[in-house]
Amino acid sequence: MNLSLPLLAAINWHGFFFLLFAALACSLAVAVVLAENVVRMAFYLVLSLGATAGLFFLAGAEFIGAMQLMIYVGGTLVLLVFGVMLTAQAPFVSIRTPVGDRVLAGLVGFSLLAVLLLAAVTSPVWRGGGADPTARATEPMATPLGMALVGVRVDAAPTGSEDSQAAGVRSGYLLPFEIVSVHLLVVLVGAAYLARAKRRRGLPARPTVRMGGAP
Amino acid sequence: MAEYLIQSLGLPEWFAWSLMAGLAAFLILNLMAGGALAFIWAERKVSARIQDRLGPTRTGGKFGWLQSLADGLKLLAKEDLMPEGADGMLFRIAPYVSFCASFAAFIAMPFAFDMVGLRLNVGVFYVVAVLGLEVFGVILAGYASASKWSLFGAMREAAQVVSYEVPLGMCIVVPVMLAGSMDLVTIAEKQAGWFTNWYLFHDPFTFVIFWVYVTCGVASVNRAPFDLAEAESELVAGFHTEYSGLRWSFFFMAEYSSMFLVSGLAAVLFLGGWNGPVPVAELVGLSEGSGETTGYLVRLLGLANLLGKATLGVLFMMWIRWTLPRLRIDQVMTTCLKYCTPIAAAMFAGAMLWLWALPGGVTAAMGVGVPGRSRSAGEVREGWLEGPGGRRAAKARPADVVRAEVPR
Amino acid sequence: MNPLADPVGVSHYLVVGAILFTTGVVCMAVKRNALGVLMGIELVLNGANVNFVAFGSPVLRGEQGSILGLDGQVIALFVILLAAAEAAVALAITLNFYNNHATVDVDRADDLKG
Amino acid sequence: MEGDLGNTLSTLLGLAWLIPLGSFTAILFFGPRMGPHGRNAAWLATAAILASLGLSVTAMGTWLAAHPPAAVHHGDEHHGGDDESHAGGEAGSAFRFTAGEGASHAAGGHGGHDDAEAPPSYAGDWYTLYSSPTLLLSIGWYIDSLTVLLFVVVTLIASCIHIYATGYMHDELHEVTDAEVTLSGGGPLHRPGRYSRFFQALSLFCFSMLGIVIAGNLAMVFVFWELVGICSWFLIGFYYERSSASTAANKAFIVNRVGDFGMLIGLMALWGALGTLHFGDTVAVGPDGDEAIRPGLFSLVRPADNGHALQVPDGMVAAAAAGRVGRIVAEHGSAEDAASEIAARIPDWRAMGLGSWLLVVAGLGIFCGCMGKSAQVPLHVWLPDAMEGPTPVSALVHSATMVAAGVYLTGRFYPVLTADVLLVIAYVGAVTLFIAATIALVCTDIKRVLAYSTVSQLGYMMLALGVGGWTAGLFHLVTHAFFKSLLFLCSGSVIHACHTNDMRKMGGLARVMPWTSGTMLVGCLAIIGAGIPFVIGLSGYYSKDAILAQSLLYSQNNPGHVVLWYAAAGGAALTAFYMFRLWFMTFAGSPRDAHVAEHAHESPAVMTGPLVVLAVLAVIAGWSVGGFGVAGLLEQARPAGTAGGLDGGLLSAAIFVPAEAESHVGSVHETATLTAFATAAGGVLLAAVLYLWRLFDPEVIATSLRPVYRFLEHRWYFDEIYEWVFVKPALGIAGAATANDRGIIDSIIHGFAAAARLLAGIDAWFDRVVVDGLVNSLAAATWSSGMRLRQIQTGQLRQYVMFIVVGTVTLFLLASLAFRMTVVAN
Repeated sequence: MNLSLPLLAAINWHGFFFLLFAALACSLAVAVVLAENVVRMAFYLVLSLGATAGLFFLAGAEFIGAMQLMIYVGGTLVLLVFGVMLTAQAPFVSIRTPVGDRVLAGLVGFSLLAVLLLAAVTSPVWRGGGADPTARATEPMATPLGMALVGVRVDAAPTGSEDSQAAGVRSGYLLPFEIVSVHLLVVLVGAAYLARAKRRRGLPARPTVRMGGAP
Repeated sequence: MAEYLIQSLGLPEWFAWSLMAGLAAFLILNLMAGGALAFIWAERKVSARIQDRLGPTRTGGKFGWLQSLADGLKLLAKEDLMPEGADGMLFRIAPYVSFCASFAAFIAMPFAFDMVGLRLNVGVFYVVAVLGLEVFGVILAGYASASKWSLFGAMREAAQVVSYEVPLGMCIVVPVMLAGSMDLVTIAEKQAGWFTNWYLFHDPFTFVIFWVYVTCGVASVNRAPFDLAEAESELVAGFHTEYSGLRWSFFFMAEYSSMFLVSGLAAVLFLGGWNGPVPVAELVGLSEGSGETTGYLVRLLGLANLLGKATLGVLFMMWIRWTLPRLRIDQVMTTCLKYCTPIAAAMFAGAMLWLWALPGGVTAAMGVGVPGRSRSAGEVREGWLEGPGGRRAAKARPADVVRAEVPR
Repeated sequence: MNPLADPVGVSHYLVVGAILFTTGVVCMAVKRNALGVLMGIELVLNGANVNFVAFGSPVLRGEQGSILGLDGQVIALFVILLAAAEAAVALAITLNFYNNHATVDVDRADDLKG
Repeated sequence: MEGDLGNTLSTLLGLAWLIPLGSFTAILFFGPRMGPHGRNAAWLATAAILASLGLSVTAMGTWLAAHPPAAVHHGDEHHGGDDESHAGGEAGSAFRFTAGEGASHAAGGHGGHDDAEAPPSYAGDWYTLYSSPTLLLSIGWYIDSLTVLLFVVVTLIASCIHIYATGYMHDELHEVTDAEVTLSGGGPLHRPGRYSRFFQALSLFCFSMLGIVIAGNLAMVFVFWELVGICSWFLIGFYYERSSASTAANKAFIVNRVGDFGMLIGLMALWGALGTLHFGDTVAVGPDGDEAIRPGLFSLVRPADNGHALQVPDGMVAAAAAGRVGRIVAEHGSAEDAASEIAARIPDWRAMGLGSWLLVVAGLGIFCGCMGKSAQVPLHVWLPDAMEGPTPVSALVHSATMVAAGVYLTGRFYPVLTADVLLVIAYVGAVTLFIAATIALVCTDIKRVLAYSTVSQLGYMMLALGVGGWTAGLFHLVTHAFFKSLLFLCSGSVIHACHTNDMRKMGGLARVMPWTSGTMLVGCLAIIGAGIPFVIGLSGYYSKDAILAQSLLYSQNNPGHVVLWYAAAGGAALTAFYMFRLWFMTFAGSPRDAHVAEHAHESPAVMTGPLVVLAVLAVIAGWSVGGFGVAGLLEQARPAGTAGGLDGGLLSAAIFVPAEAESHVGSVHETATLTAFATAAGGVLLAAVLYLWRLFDPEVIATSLRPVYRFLEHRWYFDEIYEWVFVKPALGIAGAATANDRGIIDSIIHGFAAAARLLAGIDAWFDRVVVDGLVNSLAAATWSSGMRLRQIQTGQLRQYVMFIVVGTVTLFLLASLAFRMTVVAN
């Protein structure tokens, strides 16, 4: 039997899911801006990030997507928890922003958006390009990524081919990887130090810093 | 299987794919729901036995095996209450968040060779990440229901899960390292053959780290003795104090399905996945690659293996729950940070050294020739790719052709 | 044209990244709650990540393959890590701010006012 | 046997020289803590000087063993010393035996008929401070028999006086009450004793004196010259609380500076012209080991190849002929090839008399220093006042040794002195001895009498040197050292007993203090040169006769200068008179002051012992047994070429200095001896008439000769003349200078200061108003702009975000615009 629906036939599932996730991400981001309640903001943010992770999966970067889910969700979870803890008092749950600021920010934001969109659309090199949805699953991206992180570039052209120089140019990411890991450690220690419970030894509740006003 | 449809029934490609997707989703959903029912009943009986009781006996005739179904009906009929002062939207949406999280985790979960919703080459990582998302719903619930007990429960859950993700990740990295891939299918294939090929028995470190994984898994799905989130003795019912009816049942389904998921993950990572302790199919000379129907038979056998192992894991969790007392929150944290994490790290290093010293594992070290060892993952992949279907053809299709059929 | 049938290219992702980035900026500019500002920062970083991934994606092929190749994904990875680190430090700072000022309103944090 | 006699002697005498320095240092640091009140300091100093004495005597023995002396007046036995001393001469301590290189008889007339051989002498350097062709400064030695002899004399007398002083100064052991000082409160002064300080100064003095004696060059001599000067300043001002003592000390010091100024001139003349200050020749060992003989002053002035005859050295000639030398060098272009012609021309220039005045200036300058030190008129005024010091000091420093240093230096420097200089010396000596003797006639202070007698005896010595009696002068120096120190010690004993210096309060002390009176009688006899003519006599007999004989000979040879002989003879009579006046007034007759008489007592043995020793020496010092005697030793040391006379000075040819040997023979000697005996006897007789038998009352004579008496009493008004000639004008000039400073210069400077202040004020105003105004306005502008810019920095996080975004957008637009334009342009 041959049931042929032209509309469905024209559907490019990849494009469809892209539009779905993109719409989710953008709309939820806008929701983050519009929301008053901090917890809701965080909720929208997490959903938006999840949708972005979906975009990553669509773009074939599964590892990045999973990383996005794990870290961003974890980090934002902590954000949320602290937000709830800090703003448990009624007045802080929602802090109103003056309307003038909103309008101004909106104008500025739209100008920025216009600039960015201009840059994004006008480049012919970036437009179009055939996305092959079925080619994705058979191209493991995690392995070359991991190999690159330990310093080997398997995705580079094999030696002996015409662009072996390019292979030589493309080196691994071992050093940045190490740097980032050390940086993470330092940041954790520093955060623990900053956030540790200080016993107040008579220091003023509002340390005031004077600039230039001193006669 | 989609290829099968396309080839044999001549369905249009897009329809075949949509059909397969819908079918997979349907199966997973029913697995979760049915699994939840079955496990609730099982938990009742197990706890009753452990406490020297009978448990449900009447409903549905013998063994009260319809008890959970009756509960389900009752829950459906119950009224959904929402405390005033609660954040309505979040309150409503929280259970579905949890449920969706564990559901999404099932997408990358292989049940048998090539019997996987979506084969990701970062499957393990994906599953763990999505499991972490489940906690999110719990926290939303705890906050939204505007109740001290709920908020306390949510906070405990947040702290507990976020901190237990660390050792859990370490435990998972070990099989990934041994298999050299994050693809769950590949990991399971690497353990094909006799049970001595299971990573559980690969070397003493993996054996130790398996139990660390069990501990962390139990904690990450906050089952007893780590169920601080719903501590009925201190917090009335923890994060779902204010919930009732269908939303409450969604929480329950999410919890049981994530238990099942963690157990299945343990099975795939350490217990050989769908490869039984004894390679029956190979002994009779069959493999997934061979033939159409026989191949599917072999896969069903693998499915049975995996489900059995996962169920055993869930029962083990129940056993623990009804055996051990609940920990205090500080004890929970101590267990995670002072014991699980260092042990996991040490085992990780040990496994790494072991792999460097004798890559073959214990059996290779003993030089015991085991049938099935010869069958490497490469062949597996080859056989799978050789299998009928347009995948390799699609892959071989040059890119310009693809663009050619793209309307400009 | 049919938006569904339009083959997805890099520029699509760029548009999404731009929107995320802009929303993040606006969020930073609008929110008075320090946590809101942090969320805006996360959004901004995320928008940048979208661009990197798009440029590095092997699927969204332009005429000459992906533009960044693996670099895009690695950079995105590092951005995510740094975002996590930044979140930790920023939260610690917020906590100190809360301890000192008994509020999370960034408009009250004008000690450096000239 | 003792091939390196020079080394032996230099080692012995150097040790003898340095030991007192050690004791001085020890006492300087630990003196007050040496035993109770520093009593042991005295024993330390005494032990030190006794050790020096022992070493000196050893050196003397060594010398005599090496050079057995000849009989006084034929000095041809020197060859005994030649050969042994030739062996010496290793590097480092370079000494040279300058005797008997071919006794070439004197060319050029003078230089006489006698042998012109150099005496045995040893010169060398211990340590060279600075060495260059134009100057050689070093710590060295010049040893001949004179040095050895003076070492023995100085250490011997010093030992006696140390021992004596331990008894004399015992008052200083405890709290001293100085009655001569009245405080402003009226009462006498009470001060702690200065026993150790006294001996500390004595040790330093011994070191310095021996340093003068052993010094190998004039620079070293000058250094120790000043050292003895400062020692005498310490010792004269020992009772510095007494204004008289302090003024006397300052006076001595300042008057000596006058002499030293001349001495400096002489030193400069020698150094500038000759480039060396060494007495003897030294062997300079070059870096390449060759020994270049560096001729000293003596061999420069009296070169051996000239038969040691006096001649103006080449250096002085060249210096005087600087103009001609410059012309010659200009002709030849360079100094090297001009040297030969210059050397060839030098004899002509010398014949023209160039440079002789330089030599005269050098000699006069050095003698000027000797005048100061030896208290020759007109620089004698300090010595009588110097008696303010303790009596042992007067005995040691101001009679025996230091004041004799002038005479010693003149003798040591004798070869360089020309006849003209000698004439000046002779006249100075004559005038000095006469004036001092006349003043001594009327003094009533026992120590002043002795002081003026010292001055007059020094005048004798200078006279002797001046008239060519080298041996006679130094001989008298030695003998005078003995008996004059004896006399001083005796007077000290008397003062110790009577607690007064005034002879008019004394009298009849012979009974109570027999030892003192006896030894003092011996001293008086010695100083007047008593003796049985042609048979034997006390020490003074020989030395004074020699002087008289030489002066007689000189006046015979130079009839124009006969006054010198009269002065010498008259001086002898005066000496006899005042010495016995002193003795009679002190010891003979009956006590004039009962109070003094009853307290009088004989001094302890520690004081009388040295008296006896010195008395014995005063008796025998002049004797000469088989040539072994002071005179013989001195004859050994006679400088080369001075044995013969000196004919004609460099400036005036009319002077003939006769050879000393001639004065010892025949009529001259007998005449001198008899004259001396007669004059001395007359003097003693007159003294006895006036003061022993009292036939006439001296007061009557004094009143009858009132003006003369007054004149003598005021010491020829020297002090007054100086007061009016030097001090008052100096004060006037100083006052004028002060007024000049205060009135003119200060006003000018103040004017400058005021002007500067005015300018500074203007500058300050400019700074304050203009510069600071600019700077401040700049700062104010910066401040205000900063204050305006502050408004932008609101501290509002969200506004900052706005700024960033707007900036980004603007930048992007600008960049794209520029890009477009460039693209369009291309």
